[in-house]
Amino acid sequence: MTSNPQSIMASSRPLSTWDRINPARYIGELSETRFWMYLLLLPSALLIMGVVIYPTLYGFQLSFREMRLNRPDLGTDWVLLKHYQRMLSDQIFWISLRNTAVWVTAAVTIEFSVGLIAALALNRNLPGTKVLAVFILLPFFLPNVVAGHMWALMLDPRLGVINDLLVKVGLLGGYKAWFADPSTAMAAAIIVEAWHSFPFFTLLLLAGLKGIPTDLYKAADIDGAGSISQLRLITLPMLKTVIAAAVILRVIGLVNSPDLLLILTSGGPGRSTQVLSLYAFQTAYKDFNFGYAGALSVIMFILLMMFAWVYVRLSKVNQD
Amino acid sequence: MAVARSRSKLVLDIGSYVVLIFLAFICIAPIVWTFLTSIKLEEDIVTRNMIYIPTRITFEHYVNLWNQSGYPVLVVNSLITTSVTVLICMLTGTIAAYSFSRFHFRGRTQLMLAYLIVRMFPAVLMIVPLFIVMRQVGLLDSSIGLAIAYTSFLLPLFVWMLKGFFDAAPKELESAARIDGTTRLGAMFRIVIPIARNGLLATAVFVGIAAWNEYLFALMLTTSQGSRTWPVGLQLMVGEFQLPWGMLAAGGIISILPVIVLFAFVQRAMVAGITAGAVKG
Amino acid sequence: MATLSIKGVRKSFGSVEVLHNIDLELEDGGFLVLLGPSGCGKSTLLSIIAGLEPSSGGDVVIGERTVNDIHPKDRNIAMVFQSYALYPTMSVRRNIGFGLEMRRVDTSSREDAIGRAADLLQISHLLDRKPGQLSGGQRQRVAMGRAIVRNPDLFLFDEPLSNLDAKLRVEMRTEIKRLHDRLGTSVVYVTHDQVEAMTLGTKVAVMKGGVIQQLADPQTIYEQPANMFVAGFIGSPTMNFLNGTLENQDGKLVLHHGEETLELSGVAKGASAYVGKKVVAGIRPETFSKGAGPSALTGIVDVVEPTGPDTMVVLDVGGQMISARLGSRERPHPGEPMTLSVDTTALNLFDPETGDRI
Amino acid sequence: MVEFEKVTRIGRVKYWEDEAMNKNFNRRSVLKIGAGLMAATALTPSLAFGQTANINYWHTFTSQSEFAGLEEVMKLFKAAHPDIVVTQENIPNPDFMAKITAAVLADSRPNVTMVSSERFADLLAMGALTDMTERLANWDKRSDFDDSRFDSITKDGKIYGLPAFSFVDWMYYRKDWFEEAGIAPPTTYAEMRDAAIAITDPSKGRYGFGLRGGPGGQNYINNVMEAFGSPVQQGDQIGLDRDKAIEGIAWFSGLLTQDKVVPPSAPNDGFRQVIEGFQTGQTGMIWHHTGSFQDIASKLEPGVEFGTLAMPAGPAARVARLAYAYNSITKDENADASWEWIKFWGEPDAAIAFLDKTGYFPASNSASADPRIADNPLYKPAAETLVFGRPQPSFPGLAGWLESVVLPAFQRALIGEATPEQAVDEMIDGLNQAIG
Repeated sequence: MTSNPQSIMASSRPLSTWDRINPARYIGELSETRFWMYLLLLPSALLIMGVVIYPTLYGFQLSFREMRLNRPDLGTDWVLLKHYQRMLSDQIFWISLRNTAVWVTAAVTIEFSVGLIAALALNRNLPGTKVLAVFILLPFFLPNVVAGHMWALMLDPRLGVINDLLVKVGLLGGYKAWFADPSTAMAAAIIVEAWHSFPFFTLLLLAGLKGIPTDLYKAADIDGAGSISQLRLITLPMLKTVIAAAVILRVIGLVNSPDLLLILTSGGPGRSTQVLSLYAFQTAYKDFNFGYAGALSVIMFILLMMFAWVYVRLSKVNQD
Repeated sequence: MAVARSRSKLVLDIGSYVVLIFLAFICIAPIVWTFLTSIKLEEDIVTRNMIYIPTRITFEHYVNLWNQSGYPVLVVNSLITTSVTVLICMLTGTIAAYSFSRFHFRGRTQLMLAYLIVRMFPAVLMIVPLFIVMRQVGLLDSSIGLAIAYTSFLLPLFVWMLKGFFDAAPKELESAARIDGTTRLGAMFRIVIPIARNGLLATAVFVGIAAWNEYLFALMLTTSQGSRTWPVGLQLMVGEFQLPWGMLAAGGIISILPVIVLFAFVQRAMVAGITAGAVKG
Repeated sequence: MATLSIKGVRKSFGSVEVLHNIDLELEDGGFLVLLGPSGCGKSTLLSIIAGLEPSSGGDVVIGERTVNDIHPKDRNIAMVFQSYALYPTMSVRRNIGFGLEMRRVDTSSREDAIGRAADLLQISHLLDRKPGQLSGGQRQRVAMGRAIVRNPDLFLFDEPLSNLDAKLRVEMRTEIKRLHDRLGTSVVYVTHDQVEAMTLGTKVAVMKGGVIQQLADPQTIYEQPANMFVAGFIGSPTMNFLNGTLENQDGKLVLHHGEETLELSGVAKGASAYVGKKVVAGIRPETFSKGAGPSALTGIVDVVEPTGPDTMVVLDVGGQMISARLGSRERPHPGEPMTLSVDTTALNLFDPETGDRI
Repeated sequence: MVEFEKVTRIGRVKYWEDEAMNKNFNRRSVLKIGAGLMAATALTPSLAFGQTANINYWHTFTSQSEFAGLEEVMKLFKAAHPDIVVTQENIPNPDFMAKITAAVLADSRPNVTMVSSERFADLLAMGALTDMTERLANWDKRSDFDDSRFDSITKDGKIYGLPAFSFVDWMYYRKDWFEEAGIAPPTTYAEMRDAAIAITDPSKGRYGFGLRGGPGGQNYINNVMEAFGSPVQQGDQIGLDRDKAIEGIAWFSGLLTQDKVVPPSAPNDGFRQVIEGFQTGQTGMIWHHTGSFQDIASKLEPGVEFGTLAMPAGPAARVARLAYAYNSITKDENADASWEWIKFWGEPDAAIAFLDKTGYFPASNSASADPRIADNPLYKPAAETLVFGRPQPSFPGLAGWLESVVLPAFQRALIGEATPEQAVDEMIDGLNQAIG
């Protein structure tokens, strides 16, 4: 044994007392068991149960109840589908639904297109574009509140610089009240939203683009595929998963958060920028009708689920 | 052929510059304008003649804002909330992302999808039950409670992003480590997490910025200045009535400063994280 | 230094069984090669030996210990991976010493061990680099250093050479062989390269579809393949399979293939049971020689490939392509007829139904 | 002395509880606590900080002048009550109900809350308010307030708040423009419309009237309907007179759609835009209350460039609101300290100081009779309004209906998306939902 060259190799030391009581050792032992993967998921799953699943279930049951904070006389009884029935004949609900569709479709389309263009341009790694990348990604990292007010200032009908510029350039005859005209209120809000969130797409798509092997493009070059075909045949298919995840996340965000519209228009003028999330917010916290707000939320939830399901099906990204 | 290709490449290069410069301008123009507004006198803002470059410069808006808003307290609150959010995500999300990345167990895909879509129930209504939960556990109107509420939508994002970074680290490394004498736990902490550290950093900062900027939960779940965050403080100050535009602009500039600092920091980490595939060597 | 025995190991993922009842024995100091095409389960088997994957049944015994429930870290094994799996954040020194570090070996003996391993592998000058700064061959050496420094009972190699270019591969193959000779530690080595299997192994297990097709020393595997799969998998160019009917002609066994007749002598005893039936004759290309004889095939020359030491000839024999390795001086021309005689003592017969050797 | 000791100890315990619960440590409050401590130590060293009580005050002030007024009142209060530390928090109107709802649900309310009369019913219904009848009855300055001041904060004989100051509706007009055009200040809606038409000059960017069609405009819309003979509430009766409401909406929205005497931005103009429009010389008349007087006076010269008028009369009624901002106790803890703070707003010193900074009228008789008010001609229209002004309607659901039904419906009429008939029908439907 001693004659073997390996015998002079080091040998291990026995366990000390500290090793025996060291908690990391026990967790380490646990990590070798076959339910380790579930143990790893446990903390986050518990947290999500507490802060997501429970509130969601609570919201569901609320939608079948009478719950009006300023009308304690009505009690909090079960009312079955009353709120849902009311929704059918609620004009505001239908307007909000339509506006939500417009708001989400337009915003996602613009954000995705601009985001993709920016990502493609940045992915060319041209000298000097690193600085531009910082500028381009910046809006996404600003608070909604700040972004909203910045644009409110610039779009102000009296003091807004955009009006002044457009008038000076000659595109506009006089100052325009963007948020007072239903034909421009939604468009203006969408532009602000797109400005704020397109970098989200840029960021994710850029990450996705970096993962595409350059060999594919070389091969396509040799095959004589032009830039457009390369985009269509290589880039977009390779980005499919990233695009799908980004679109779903963004749609959820756009449908569910009323922040920006709350700051810019409060749904006005009239109902022209009223969306479902804003309507639910107002129903809950201005009319104190939590039952009806619950029903609106459930509908939004179902619509989103349906969207995600159809979308995942259509884009065939569900295979892991 | 070669000439044609290099010509089209040139066209694309020029096009890229044009697009990027244009977009960069669009992106920072509002910020620059806000800054210019913040250093104008109020009467140069509320005027019928647009003043582009301020001739008279003042910093009184910043001073007033500082005195009136309780900015330091709000920022400290925001910092605490953000840090706790990031901490919770790191503690629970890192191991979850690791599990999703490393193990193929039954129901994994469904569970991952579930993590992604849990956010589909509108935040607007989750606030009330969250309120009740938070009150029951005594975390209402506290930075920790708010941070926990944030995890409801940031944790899934964190897990998904980080899983991508973990995926980029080869699985064989853990096998090697386990044979070298670590447990799976040790392999995770000694080998995989250090490899994915850029990704971890990028993800953490991403989540941190989102927490820093959040508005709706912060508005509804905090009731006192003890835990109110900066965006809410700013919005409440603006309110319906007139916070002078100059102060509002100053508030905007002040509130994006920390974000820009963090962002400059994360910019590099993110690029490094994005190219994490390079660690495969 | 230990023996390895695997008894009835099974593995399934869900309803898919990837390993069926595997039995293996490896003597102390032996070199076992698991050989097979990708997807045959050889890597899974290696993972089970390492403890990285739990088996669905059966026992793995290393030395005297049944290690089924023992963690990889406690099995006292070392492993070299196809991708080398070097820790990218650590220096070469720390990479090599990591296993010792985990076992709480004190610094000075660790340094000694690292130094010796590095000397042995001639990588002492690389110790302070990061893996990212090394070439493929250097990484390979570091990976081996990491394995040997630990003085394990068993080395596991998972296709360690497949990421290297051809020249380096041959060099490292020799290196591994030298190391094994020197250290004398038992080795389990996974590869799909039959040359590696033949040159390195004291024992080769050819696997397919989660089943060991044959477990034997390389010579036996080559000369007496257990079935057509093994026969076809081993050897390059691959063995010729000639379909025919076995007949008893004047007390001698002959094989009819179309108009050709091969006289068989020295063929397996069991062959007589197949008289009158269809069989497949497996003929290695190098058992051909030019010229007529009692067992000869005539065909039209299709392709001629001079390789230097040999000339490979593809012959069209009644529609079936037969490749033959002939001396370097043979230069037939495509299109001309040619007759080759066969050394029937090296010929194997297979049952066309089961593929097993007769 | 024994009694005092006990109070002290309770005060101390409460102080620490508050601290732990609310963590009210903004820099200002820390400074204040510090200052309070020092003062207390200087005066009565043996009783160091045991006396300090913390109270939290929620209000809806946000304009600069209002802030200045609040600061002034707080300064005076601190001098008078060094033992009570007031932490003010501004909750802007659009978020107010959401925040207070959340606070009530979560049981983390402020000690004192400013309650405007249209919110009283909702807040009472959700149990946010404390009965203050007894405290008021025992207050020596109670006689300073007319009984009618409490109408909007009384339910079933119980009083839930004390008026801090008044919202007296009136209007501002560009005196210089009117003189230039040679027209008299309007006293009726018809005259107002004519005047608006006369001074509107799009080439100069001048419009006659700054209509508030954005946030906060709902109350004026309701006032116009009432002025045309369709009050939303008459005693226990709640409802709209459809035809008269339509007339009102047609007239009011017509200012933009027909007469074009209103800036086109009106459907989105809130307080800020309306005031800025007037300050920058875009509009010639605006409706508001006295509270914005100082803000406007900071840009235009009072009595020269702009003047004040009582609200004009509609065809059926002259509607100008006399409303009060009440302060109410919303938490049992430190109720005594809260009551001190609430009482303080009713004292002439605080009321006049606040008026000075803002223009808001005091609610107490003695303060209104102060020569600083009575002798100022610009305040005369406000004094007139005190005679004919009427209180806000008040019933649960009113605020929500006004904000989320009346305002958008009216906006739809303004932008031509709905006829006045359709807008009023929407309002009626919404009202039925709200009270149903």
